[in-house]
Amino acid sequence: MSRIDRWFEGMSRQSARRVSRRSWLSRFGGVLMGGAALPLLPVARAAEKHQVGEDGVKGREGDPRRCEYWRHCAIDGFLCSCCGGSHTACPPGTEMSPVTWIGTCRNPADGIDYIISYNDCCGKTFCGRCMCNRNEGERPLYHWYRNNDINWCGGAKTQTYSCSTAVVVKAAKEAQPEK
Amino acid sequence: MSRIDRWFEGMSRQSARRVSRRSWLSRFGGVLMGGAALPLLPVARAAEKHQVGEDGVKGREGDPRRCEYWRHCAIDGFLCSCCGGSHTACPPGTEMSPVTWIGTCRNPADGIDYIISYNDCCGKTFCGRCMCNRNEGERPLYHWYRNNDINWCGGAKTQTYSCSTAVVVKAAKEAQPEK
Amino acid sequence: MRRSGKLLGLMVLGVGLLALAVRAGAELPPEDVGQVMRLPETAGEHWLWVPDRLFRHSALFDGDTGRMLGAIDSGLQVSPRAPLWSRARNEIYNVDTTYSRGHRGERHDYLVIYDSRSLEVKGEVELPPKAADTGTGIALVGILDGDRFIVVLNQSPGSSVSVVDLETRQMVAEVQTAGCAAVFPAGPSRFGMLCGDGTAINVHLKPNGELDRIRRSASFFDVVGDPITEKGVRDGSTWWFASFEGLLYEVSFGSDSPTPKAPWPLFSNEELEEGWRIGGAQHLAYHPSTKRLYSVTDQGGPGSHKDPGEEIWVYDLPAKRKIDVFSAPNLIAPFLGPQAGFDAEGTVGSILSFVLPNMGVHSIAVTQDSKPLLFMRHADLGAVGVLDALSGDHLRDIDETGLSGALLVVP
Amino acid sequence: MRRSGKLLGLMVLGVGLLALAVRAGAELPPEDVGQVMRLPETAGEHWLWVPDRLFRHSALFDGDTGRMLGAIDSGLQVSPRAPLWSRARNEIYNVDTTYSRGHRGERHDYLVIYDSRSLEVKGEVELPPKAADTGTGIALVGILDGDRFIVVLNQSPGSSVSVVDLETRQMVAEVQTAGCAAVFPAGPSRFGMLCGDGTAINVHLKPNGELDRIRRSASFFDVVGDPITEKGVRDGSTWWFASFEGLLYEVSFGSDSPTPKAPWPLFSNEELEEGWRIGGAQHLAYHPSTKRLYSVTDQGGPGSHKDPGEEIWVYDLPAKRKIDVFSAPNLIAPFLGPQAGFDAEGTVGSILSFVLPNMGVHSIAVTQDSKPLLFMRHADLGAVGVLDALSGDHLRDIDETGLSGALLVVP
Repeated sequence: MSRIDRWFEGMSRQSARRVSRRSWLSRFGGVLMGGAALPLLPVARAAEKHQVGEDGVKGREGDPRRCEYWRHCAIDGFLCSCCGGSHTACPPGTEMSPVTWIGTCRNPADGIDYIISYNDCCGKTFCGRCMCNRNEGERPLYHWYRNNDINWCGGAKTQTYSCSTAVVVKAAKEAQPEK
Repeated sequence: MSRIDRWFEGMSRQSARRVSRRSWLSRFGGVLMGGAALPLLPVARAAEKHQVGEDGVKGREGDPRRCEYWRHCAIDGFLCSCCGGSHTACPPGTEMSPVTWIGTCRNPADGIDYIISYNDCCGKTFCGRCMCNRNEGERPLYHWYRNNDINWCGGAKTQTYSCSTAVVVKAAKEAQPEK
Repeated sequence: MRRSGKLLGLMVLGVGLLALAVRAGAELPPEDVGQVMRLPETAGEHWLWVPDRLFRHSALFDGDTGRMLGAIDSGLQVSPRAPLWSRARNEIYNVDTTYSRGHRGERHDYLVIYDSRSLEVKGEVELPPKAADTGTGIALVGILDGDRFIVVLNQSPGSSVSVVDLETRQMVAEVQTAGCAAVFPAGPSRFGMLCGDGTAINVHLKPNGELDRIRRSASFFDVVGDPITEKGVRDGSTWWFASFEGLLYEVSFGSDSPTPKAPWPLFSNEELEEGWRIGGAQHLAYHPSTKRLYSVTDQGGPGSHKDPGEEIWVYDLPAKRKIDVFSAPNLIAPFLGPQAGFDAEGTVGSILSFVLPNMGVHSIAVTQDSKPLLFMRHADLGAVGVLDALSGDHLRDIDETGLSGALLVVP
Repeated sequence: MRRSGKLLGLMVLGVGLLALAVRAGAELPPEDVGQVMRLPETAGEHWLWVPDRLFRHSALFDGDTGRMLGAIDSGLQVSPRAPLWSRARNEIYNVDTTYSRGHRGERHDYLVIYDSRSLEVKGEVELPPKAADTGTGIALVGILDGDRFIVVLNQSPGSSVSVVDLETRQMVAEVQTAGCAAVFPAGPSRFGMLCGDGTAINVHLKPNGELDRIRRSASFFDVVGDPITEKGVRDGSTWWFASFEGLLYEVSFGSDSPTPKAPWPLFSNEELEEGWRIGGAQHLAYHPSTKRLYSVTDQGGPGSHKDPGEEIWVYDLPAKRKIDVFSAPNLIAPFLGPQAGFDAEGTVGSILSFVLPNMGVHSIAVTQDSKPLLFMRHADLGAVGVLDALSGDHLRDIDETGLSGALLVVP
C-alpha cells in the first residue's frame, strides 16, 4: 500500500465510515479536492442544511436527510427523509413495518441516549437516495432486533424494501453495548 | 461553457459516441490522464485484445467484445460476447429472438457492406456488460426493423432482455441509408 | 451524561436542579410508529417524474425544492413507461409488464391505477401482454383529452393500440395499426401515429372507445433519407416533429386526416456543415403560452441523432427562428456529490464542475405554467438540471434522481 | 465500395476481374440464427458466482480468464441468495422471492432448479413465502452433504428452516428454530445454527428430511459484549467464526450437540490497540488442504465490523498464528475502465490506481483446489480482484461484474 493511499485513507476514513457503501466516491472526490473555492449553484437538497435542525441539534447531526443525523447511529438503508417521507414517516404509498431493529443513539443536544426504532417502509422498491450505513451497537443476524442487515419488511403486507425511518422510542436505560 | 470543457469534449467525442450511455466516465477518466505509463496488471477481458480478430479484421474492429467491432455499427445493448455468449450465439439459458432489427456495416477487411441482424437474447435480465450504442443507419420507431430502441425480445418466449448479437445475414446490395 | 448531570446537581444544588428540570422538560417524547406521508390534493406545476431503468420506478420530484415527493414502481420491462396523471380523477396511471416468476414465466401487462394523493394502488386493468417496450419509453402511452381513455402502443412485433376506458376500468378496444407507431393524443377521442411509409394517421374512437375510423395523410417525409423522430411535442391537436437533419414538421391531428405543413429548418446550412444536429432521446420540449420550442442540439453530424447535446437551442415557433441558446449544465458534480459525501456547491463540487467536461443531456422537459422550469438529464447521470425556461438561468440541480433512463415527465 | 469496385473493373479489366474474384471468395457467408451457448459438463475449479442486487442476477465468471460464462436471475428480494451447485445432479439451485405484480402483490418463494450445463430452468419447488432476506445474503441457504436436502432460513420475523428434498422436489419439513439464525451444513442430514443466547444448535434430520431432533450447546460466546459473526467458514462438520474483537471460535457440528473449542485471538493486544479488527461482509475464507484462513482486516476499531478492509490477513489454523498479509487490490481502475473506454492496464488505469486510494474489500472467497485463487470484491465496486491464494500475487481483475452486492460464491 502506497503512502499516498494511506494519506487519502486518513483523510476520508470518517466519511467512508459514514457512507460506507459508497465510500469510494468519497475518496475519489478527495483526489480532486484542493484549496480553491469556486462559485457554484446550490444543489437543491443541500440548500436547507443551515436551518435549525431537528431535536434541537445544530448542523449535520440535526439534519434527518444526512447520514450524520444523530438518530442514524445504527441504520443501514436509504433515508426516508430523502424519499418523500421523513425521519418518522414513510413516503406516500408505502407501509411502515411494525417490526424493526433498534439502536441506542446519543442526542448531542441533551446528552441523553435514546432507543431508536429503525422501522422500514415497505411495498415499493428501493428509494435509492441517501444510502446510509452506521453500525454502532449493531449485532449479528441471530440477535434479530439489533441487526440492520435484515430486510425488516417482514412485518408489512409486501416485503419489498423502500427506505428506513428513525423513530424515538424512549430514553435508554443503558448506553450502546459497545460503549 | 469553458474552454477546457471544449477541449475535453474534442478529446473524448469519439469514445463518447461509441459508448454513449456511459460517456461521462470516458471524459472523467480523461481528466486524470497524463503522459506517464505505469505498470499495471492486466484486466482479464483486455488480455486477449491483440489476438487475430474475427472476420479477418485486426485490432478493435475485429474484436466482438469491443463496441468498435465492425458489425456493431447500429447496435444498442449489451454485447453477448461479454455475457457468456458470442457475437453469433446467446449466453446459456437465454433464447435468441427470431425477430430483429438490422444494420448495414462495412467490413474493413474486404470493404464489403453486410446486412447485420442484431438478434436479442431473451429470458434472463440485463447482462450488464459491454454496453454499446452506435446508430449508423438507425431509424425511428415506425421504421421497426431499422430501430434499435425497441426491445426485440417480442418474438421470444419471455420478453426479458439480456444482450444482443450481431449475425451476418448477407452482403448488402445498398450501403447504409445515410451513406 | 445522565450520571454526570446528577453529580452536578449534588455539587451545585440550585443550578443543578434547574439544569435537571430543563433537561427533563427537553427529553424527547416517544414518537408514533406507522405514519405515512400524503401528497397535496393537486399536483404542483413544477413537479417532475424521473423514471429509472435499474431502480425500476418513477420518482416524483418538486423542481422548486429538489425534494423527492414519492415514487411509483414500474414493471420489469427494459424501461419504465411514462406515468400519466389525471387531475380530474385524482389518479395516476402506469403501464407495467410483469412476469409470474420475476423476470421469467407468464407475462402480464397491467394499467395500474394509483390514487394521486396517497400513491396507493386503487385498481388495475389487465392488458394484452404485448405493450411496446423501448429503451427510451417515449410516445408509448397517452391519456386522451377529457381523461376518459388511455391508449397503449403494442408491439409483437407488428403494432396495434389498446384502448382503456377509465370510467369502466376496462379495455374496450385493440386497434390494428400495422405499419404505424407511437401514440400522439389529439383530442378526447382521437390520437395520431407516424407510419413507416412517411405518412401519419388519425385514429378516431367512438364515444365508447371502440375504433370509429382511421384516416391517413399523404406521404410527407423521407423515412430513409431524413426521417422525423417520434419524439414530438404538442399544443392541442398540433404536434411538431424534427428530422435528423433538422427540419421541423408541424402536423395537425385536429381534423379527419392528419395535415402536415411544409417544414422549416432548425439549422442554417452553415450550422449543418459545422455538424450541428438534433440529438438525444426526449430531445424536444414545448411551452405553449410563449410558443417556445426547446431542442437538444449536438455537434456530432450525421448519425448523432441519439447522442446527447451540449446545448439547448430555443426557437420562436410562430417566427420560425432561433431566439436563444442555453448551455446544458454540467451534471457530474451533483451526480457524484451525494455519493461522495461532498456538497456540489462546495470546493470539491466546484473543482469538478470546473475541470470536468460537460457531458450534455439526452432529454428535456418544460413545465406548462407562466414561470416555466426547463428540466434536463443525461441518460446515465443520476442528476437533473433545472433552468429558468425563459432566461436560461441555471437555478439548481437535483441530485440522486436515479441511475439510468431517458424519460422526463411533467405531470 | 462495391460501386467503386465495379468502376475499377471496367477501367482496368484484368486486375479488376481478379480483385472481384478474390473479394467474392472472401465474402462472409450467411450465419445461423438461434445458437445458444452451453457450459461444460462440470463446473470449473476456478469459477465464481457474483450475485448483484441491482441487476438482480448472479453472474458466473471464470477466474482464470475473467470471462463471464452466464447468469441465473434472482428474485425481487433485497439481495440475491447464494446459488447452490450439485455436481452429482448437474443442477444449480436458487431461492427466489417474487411478487404477483413485480414489486407488490402476492409473495411467492421458490427453489428454482437449473440444469447446470444449459442454465435453463428445469423445475421449481414452492416454499413458504418467508425465506429470509438480508443485505449480505450470507448463510441463508445451504445444500447438505450428499446433495439430497437443501435448507432455507425463514424469518417472519421469528425464524424457522424449510427443508427441501431434491429427490422428490418437494418441501418435506419446516423446522422451528426460534432464537437461532443462519444455516451451517455439517453432514448429509445435519446443519448447525447460531443463537441469540450465545449457544449453537444442531438440527438433525431423519432420512426423509423431517426433523429428528435439535441439540443445543452450552453458551460459549458473548452476544452483546463481543459477538461472533454468522459469516463462518467450513471444513467438513467444523465451522470457524470470528468475533468483532477478533477471537476465532472453532465449533464442531459433527456430533449430537455442537461442541465449541476455546477461542484464540486473531489480533495481538497491540494490533487491537492500533484499531485492527475483522470487517466487511463475507469477511472469512478457508482453504481446506492448506488449512489456511483468510480474514478481511480493517483498522477501524470498535464498530467497524461491517467496514471494508484494506488487508487480508492469512492464518495457519493448526498453528493458530498469522503467516501472511495480502494487500487488497485497488479495484477502482478495473471498475471504471470498461465504462470509461480505457484499458485498466493502460495509462489512465495506471494513473488511477496510483493516485486513488485503495478502497479495500468487503468480501472474499477462495477456490478449493490445489492451486487456489482468492477472489475479493468491494460491495459497491463492480470488479473482482483475483489473487494467487498461496503467494498473494495479484493475478488479474475481472471488470464489469455488477453494481452492488456482498456475496462471492465458489461453486
